[in-house]
Amino acid sequence: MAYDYQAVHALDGMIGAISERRVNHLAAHRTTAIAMVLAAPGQTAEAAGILVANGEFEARFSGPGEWLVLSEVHAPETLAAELGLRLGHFAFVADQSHGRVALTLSGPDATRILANGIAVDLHPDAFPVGRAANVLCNHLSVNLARTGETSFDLVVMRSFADALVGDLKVMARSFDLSVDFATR
Amino acid sequence: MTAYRLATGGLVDRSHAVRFSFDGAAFTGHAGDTLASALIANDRLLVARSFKYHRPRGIVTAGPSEPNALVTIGTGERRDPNTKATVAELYDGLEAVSQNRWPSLAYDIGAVNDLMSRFLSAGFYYKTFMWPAAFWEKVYEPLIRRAAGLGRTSLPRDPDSYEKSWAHCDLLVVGSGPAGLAAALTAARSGLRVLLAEQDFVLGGALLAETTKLDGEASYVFARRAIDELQNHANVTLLPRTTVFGWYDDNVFGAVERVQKHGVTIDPGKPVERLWRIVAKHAILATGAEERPLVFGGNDRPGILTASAVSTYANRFGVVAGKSVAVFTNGASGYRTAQDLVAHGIEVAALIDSRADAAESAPAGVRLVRGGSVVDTKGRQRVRAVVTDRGGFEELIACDAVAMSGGWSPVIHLACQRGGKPVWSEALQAFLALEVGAGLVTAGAAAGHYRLSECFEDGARKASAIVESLGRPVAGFERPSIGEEIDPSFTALWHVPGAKSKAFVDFQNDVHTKDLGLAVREGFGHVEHAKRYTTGGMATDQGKLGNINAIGILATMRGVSPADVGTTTFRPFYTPVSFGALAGTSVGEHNMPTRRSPLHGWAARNGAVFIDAGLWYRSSWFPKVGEKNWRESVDREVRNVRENAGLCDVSTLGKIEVFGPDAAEFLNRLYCNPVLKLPVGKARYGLMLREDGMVYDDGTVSRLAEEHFLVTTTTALAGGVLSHIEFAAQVLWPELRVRFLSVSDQWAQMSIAGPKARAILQAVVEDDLSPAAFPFLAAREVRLKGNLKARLFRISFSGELAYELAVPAGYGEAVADALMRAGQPHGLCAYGVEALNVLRIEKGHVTHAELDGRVTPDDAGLGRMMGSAKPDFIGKRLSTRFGLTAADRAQLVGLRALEADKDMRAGAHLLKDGAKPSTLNDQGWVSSACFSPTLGSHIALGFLKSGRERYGEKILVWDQLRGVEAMAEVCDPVFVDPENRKLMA
Amino acid sequence: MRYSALSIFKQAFAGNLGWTPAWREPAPKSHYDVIIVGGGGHGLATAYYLAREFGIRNIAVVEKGYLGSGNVGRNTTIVRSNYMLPGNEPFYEFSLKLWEGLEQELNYNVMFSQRGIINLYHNDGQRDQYIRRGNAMMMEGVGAELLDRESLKKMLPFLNFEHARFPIMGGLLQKRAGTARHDAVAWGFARGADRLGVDLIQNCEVTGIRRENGAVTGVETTRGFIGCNKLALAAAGNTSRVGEMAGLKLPIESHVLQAFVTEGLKPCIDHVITYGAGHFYISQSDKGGLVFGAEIDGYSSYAQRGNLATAEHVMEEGVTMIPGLSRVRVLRAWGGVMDMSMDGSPIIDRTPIENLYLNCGWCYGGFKATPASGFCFAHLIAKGESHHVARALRLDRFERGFPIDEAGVGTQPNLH
Amino acid sequence: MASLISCPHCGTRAKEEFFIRGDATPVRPAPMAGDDMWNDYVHVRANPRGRIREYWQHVAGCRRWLVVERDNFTHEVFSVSDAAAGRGGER
Repeated sequence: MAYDYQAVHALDGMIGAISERRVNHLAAHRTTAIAMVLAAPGQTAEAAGILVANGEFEARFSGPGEWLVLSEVHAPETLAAELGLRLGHFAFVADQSHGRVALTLSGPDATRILANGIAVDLHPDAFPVGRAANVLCNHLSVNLARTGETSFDLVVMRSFADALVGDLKVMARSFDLSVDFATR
Repeated sequence: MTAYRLATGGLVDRSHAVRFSFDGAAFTGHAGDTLASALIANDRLLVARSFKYHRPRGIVTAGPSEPNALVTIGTGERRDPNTKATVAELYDGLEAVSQNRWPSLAYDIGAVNDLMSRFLSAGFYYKTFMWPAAFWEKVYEPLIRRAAGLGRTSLPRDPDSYEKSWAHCDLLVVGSGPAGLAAALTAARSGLRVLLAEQDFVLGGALLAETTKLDGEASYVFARRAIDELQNHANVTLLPRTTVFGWYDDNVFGAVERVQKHGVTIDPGKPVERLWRIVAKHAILATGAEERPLVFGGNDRPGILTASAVSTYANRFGVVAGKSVAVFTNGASGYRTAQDLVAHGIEVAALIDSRADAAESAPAGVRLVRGGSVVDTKGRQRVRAVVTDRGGFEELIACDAVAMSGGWSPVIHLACQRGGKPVWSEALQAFLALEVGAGLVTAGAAAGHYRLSECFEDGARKASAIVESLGRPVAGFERPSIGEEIDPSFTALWHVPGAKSKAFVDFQNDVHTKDLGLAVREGFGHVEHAKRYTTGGMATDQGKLGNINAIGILATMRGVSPADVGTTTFRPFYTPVSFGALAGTSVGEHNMPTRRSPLHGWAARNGAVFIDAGLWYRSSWFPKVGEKNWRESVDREVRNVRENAGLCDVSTLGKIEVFGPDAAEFLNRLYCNPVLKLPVGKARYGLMLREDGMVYDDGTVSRLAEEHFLVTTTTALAGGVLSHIEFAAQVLWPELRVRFLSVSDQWAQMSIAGPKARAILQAVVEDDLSPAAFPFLAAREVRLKGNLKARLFRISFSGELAYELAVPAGYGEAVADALMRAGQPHGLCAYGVEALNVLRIEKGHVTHAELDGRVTPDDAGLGRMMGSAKPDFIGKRLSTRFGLTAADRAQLVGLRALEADKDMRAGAHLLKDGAKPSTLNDQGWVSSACFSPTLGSHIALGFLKSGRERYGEKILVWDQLRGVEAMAEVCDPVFVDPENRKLMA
Repeated sequence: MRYSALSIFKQAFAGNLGWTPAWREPAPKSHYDVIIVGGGGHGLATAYYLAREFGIRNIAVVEKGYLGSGNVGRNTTIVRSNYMLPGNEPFYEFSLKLWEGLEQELNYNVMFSQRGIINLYHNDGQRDQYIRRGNAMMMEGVGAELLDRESLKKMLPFLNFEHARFPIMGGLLQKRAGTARHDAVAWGFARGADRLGVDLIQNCEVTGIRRENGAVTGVETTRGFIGCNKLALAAAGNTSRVGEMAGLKLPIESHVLQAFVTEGLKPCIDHVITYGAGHFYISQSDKGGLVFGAEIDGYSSYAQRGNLATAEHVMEEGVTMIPGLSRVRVLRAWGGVMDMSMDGSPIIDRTPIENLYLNCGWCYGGFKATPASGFCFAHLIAKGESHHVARALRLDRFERGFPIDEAGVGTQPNLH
Repeated sequence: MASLISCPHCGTRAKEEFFIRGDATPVRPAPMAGDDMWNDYVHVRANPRGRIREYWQHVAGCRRWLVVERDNFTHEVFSVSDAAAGRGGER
């Protein structure tokens, strides 16, 4: 018997194959590698120093001494190990590539759409590009990051991914939104 | 035809006819009308019946304080009962019907109550309807209920949808009249983020009905220019049709926007109403002032309106309620209305001023009666004359409408919703909202500045102060030059003496002056008692119109100042808000989110029936062709697990990774059983208590490395346990070096249980799974064939040889499929939580059905696990309390049914055979029950007083709720394999 | 004066001018046998039963505001006795029996309406808990019925049977439960107590508790010192504040619970219905408003007002349970301060301080208990021992390990 | 307070993001402390009206336990701090 396991994405069968991209777009990322980094007690500054953004990965604030690290360069199987090597005893690392789902919402109405479920002030003065935080979107906790004037990343627990996409569609219904897997 | 549309004037679009119906009759209005103005234009003054006496009622106001003109708008499932005609925007095809009348508005049987009114004084129902006692529910109450209520609904499903949104601003301005516009312009020009909310469908507030010229032009022209400017500021959001209904802590405001409430055709893709949660650094309440009605005999007949409403209808909508209007006033405002009427060519029958010393003079040609009052009115379904009294001389003055002006009250409702008390102003004879808390100020008429110039100046001044407080330079606002303006001063007249018929204070609830007198006489003179006893102020208008007069009347009767009477409490909602808007989108199927297991697809492919388990969908059983009911499927799954093997999705269990040098010490304090010396590569059952000594949750603890653990929780308490752990780490023992991460969603986890589990698993796993290499309670990383890393735990809930295999969630389905293929020769089946439940009951394992929050470890038969030698753990100390160690506590037992045809069900209670059922004789209860395919009989787990001493006793399983009684034998809760031979195989 | 159809008839022809005050407005005397702190439902009922059943007439009720200004006038008026635990069930059933004769007892129509309460269940585990509770009720001789989905559909066709996140499976019905006109309960007991000679003293706030040799001898108030032989606290959400004046620290945390009423509607909901997949409950008042509420706001509060987030959550549950509520408009929201106890059950007991008696911990369920609370508290004050249905409601049950925890959530008051 | 809490780590957030536990004043006694102390810790609350300290956890945000110091009558918030701060906790 041959064992060749194909990974299933949490949104497989739920979204995909849109005919036309609209002015606002929600893209689900298939292959983003994700890990959680927890600074060892007392080592927050050291860990943060190592996690300074570079071309390989991006660390997003999750809580004090806790970061969600995303990478399009490293594979899900290797990101945690790579981070573990770099961080050494400064932090604990856990692979979350399967535990979380990353989405990107972009378009001129992105902040209006998000304001239908998120209580945080998303005015660029209050939530500038580069800011990330865990926030509540309706009933779900998501890691929200502003990646541009009109684009945001949302990272959510895998089991809630379908529910979040459903929520975002409802939040966007007065606007023009398409949903698909990201192409890259 | 006495009420009619003027030939010219007003802001309605006369080129645009709008068709609507009222009580089935077709009418026409214009764009820009409210339903009320269109009804007046069509001479429909009688629009409603009052609550108690079913008296004919007409429109009284031109705004949201309307007590009378409540109608049902819409048809079928889109009917909106109790809608105020005075704020309902007219649209083509609008269908409205009147309420609380039978058989018709004109001929209402309920009006007999009016004839009986002497028996129906305030609070009469507290004094009667008591005999015979049984008649209350059967006779009196149904009669009262049918007579009460206003609009009708059969609670059909709402076809429309709603939405919520958050907004953030530096300044929220409520109201778009002169003060609101001045404030918004000042702030907008100074660069603040401004949100301007207006309940009307046209912005401009009082300027829309004002006849004074601003900068030499009509006042509405000024308003339009101001709004155009605001619209062009990128930092301004205008929200017309938006009522701010509540002021909450931290300057958060609730507002509701009517998005699609003004048309027949609804775009189903959009909400009909939107709830705004507005987070405002500052807010200015520019909500204007409310004109008071006068309380005189017969003041409720259709055709009697407030003077400002008469002016508004004439000036803004171009309609008048009569051809000959009597004006009754206690101040300057009545003169202004008389002037407006004269300007529109309407006859003013008389201008009656309660003040003998009034300085104002009437418009040319209008008869002025100084020091006079109205003591009665004539007419039935419309007023046709007023009876005036002047120095004891009565006079009948014919008229077909009355404009009444009783002075003004600032609209301060919102400002007093957070505990700030209204303050009585003797000068203004009104309550003001002075220091009500940071973040909100009133401006303009809402602050008691009634003159137009003051409104502009006050709005600008208060906005400027806010701009400065935010550290920004103030951009100027020049108020326009103002033509003739009036100072609407008045002399309070709480009720007109000598009323010849009922003088109403609260129109909708039919509270009149005599009711208040009775309340005072009976000891209900406190303003809250008077409200609750008479129901004054409890109608859908919440006393916006009538309360101030009630306070004045109570003050007069009690011989004190209105300041001493005080107001009743202002509370949300300023005007009523639909359930739908407040609920938004999280309703019905979307009330709570759903969670999908990573093995959901696998389970679905294998034919699973899913059930709710908290937010999760879990596979409950896997029916096969030919199986007639769930029991057949579950029995087969159970037998198959016991004989061969089964695969069950257990991914929903909470999984928390614990890191750090003090992880072991931490967990040792967290669980009641010892964890400190758990070897690396091993798992252990863990029992967690609350500090009060009761069991909180259970699960497993696995040591993956010296400073790295994985703990599992039950599905139900995954979130709660994580919070509990974080509390312990961050608050109780912050000195311990430990970190946590929920990894529940990273892993797909499956249980492979049954005598053939090892053989099946070995076909997929590279590592050696022989009993020696992978013994009971082994827990470590393994590699699957095909080079996939996984975690394997040899733990069992079913009592069989069993493993739990965890793989990265995305690979879950593929691995489960591979196991099913590998297991086919061994008879592997999928099994669900129902079979799992039967398996664990047979083995005597507890779940939250047993661990219900009132159970100690000893109650559950787990007392020996307690690490009493440990210096400390959560729950240790209070476990030793007398009540928790008492010998007669209910203890976990097994129950074996003695009669094959009688089942036992969870929730049954236990009685000694022959004992009389009573709370005192209650011996315990059944917590879980099932048919055991393994034993071929009904079995159960339950809690029985001193149960462990009572094995062998026969006991009655008493389920009178379902009408079932069954005898059972008390036994050890482990029904299957008590020696654990299968488990250790 | 006695109320009857005849008195109404007579007064009607006298212009309703002959009605006399429902109670006197006495000045406080210098000393009473018993002073009750709190002129709410429980305090007034205690005074009434002390005078009526236990022969003590020299009583004052001191109230800082107006009679009935606390939770008795700001609740959702539900009366029921559908409890599970033996420490509670007999007490609430005793209360229900008192309700059933209350109008005749008080000569005051409190509009007690036995329209039935239905608790909905949504999953097997919840059904099993309801069966356990229903059987506990039947053990005490209290009627209960288990309703399946089909019979519920016939009874309550407006419920959301088709599109609910957590489908309705059935319900537990107690037919004798219902509602009452809340203010009238306070007024009825007040009038009854007054007629038995009790002094009801309004606008009289207790500012201190005087003790000699440890024993309570009276209270300092905004209207001067008033002496007493026994002091009884029935101050609900303010219990801790008054108790603190005597040095008492209690197992109580004060929380705010919101309630709501809609605009008046013709009869459309005939029962009390509670949602099992949340906390929502609803009934229709005789005046036509739908009266409803759900859980407490969750934080310590002495403010009688709630927050919007909780209100929104209440509405979400309401529309999910009854979709037809969507277009119904909510008129008013209000808040009451709840004396949440550590196990969710009340306390009627003596205190470690001589002459000081305690009645508190009613959480959000005190209204239904009003008659029994008054009766049992009066029994304790007069006889010095607990009434047999209130024996479990002891203050020391926490330290002794006999909590009465219906919700099974332990010592966190905001979860009860 | 009842609407917004300013988390020291995440900024101003809506109440819905938090889980509230209750009085933050009682300190867990030493294991061998007297019965009274343990009973007080688990069961007894001062419950004053006015300024209080209360545990709130930012469950939908950073998941830190916070101490919110506030007035339980006016609902004014005076301060919000991390519960572990100043208690020897390292972050």
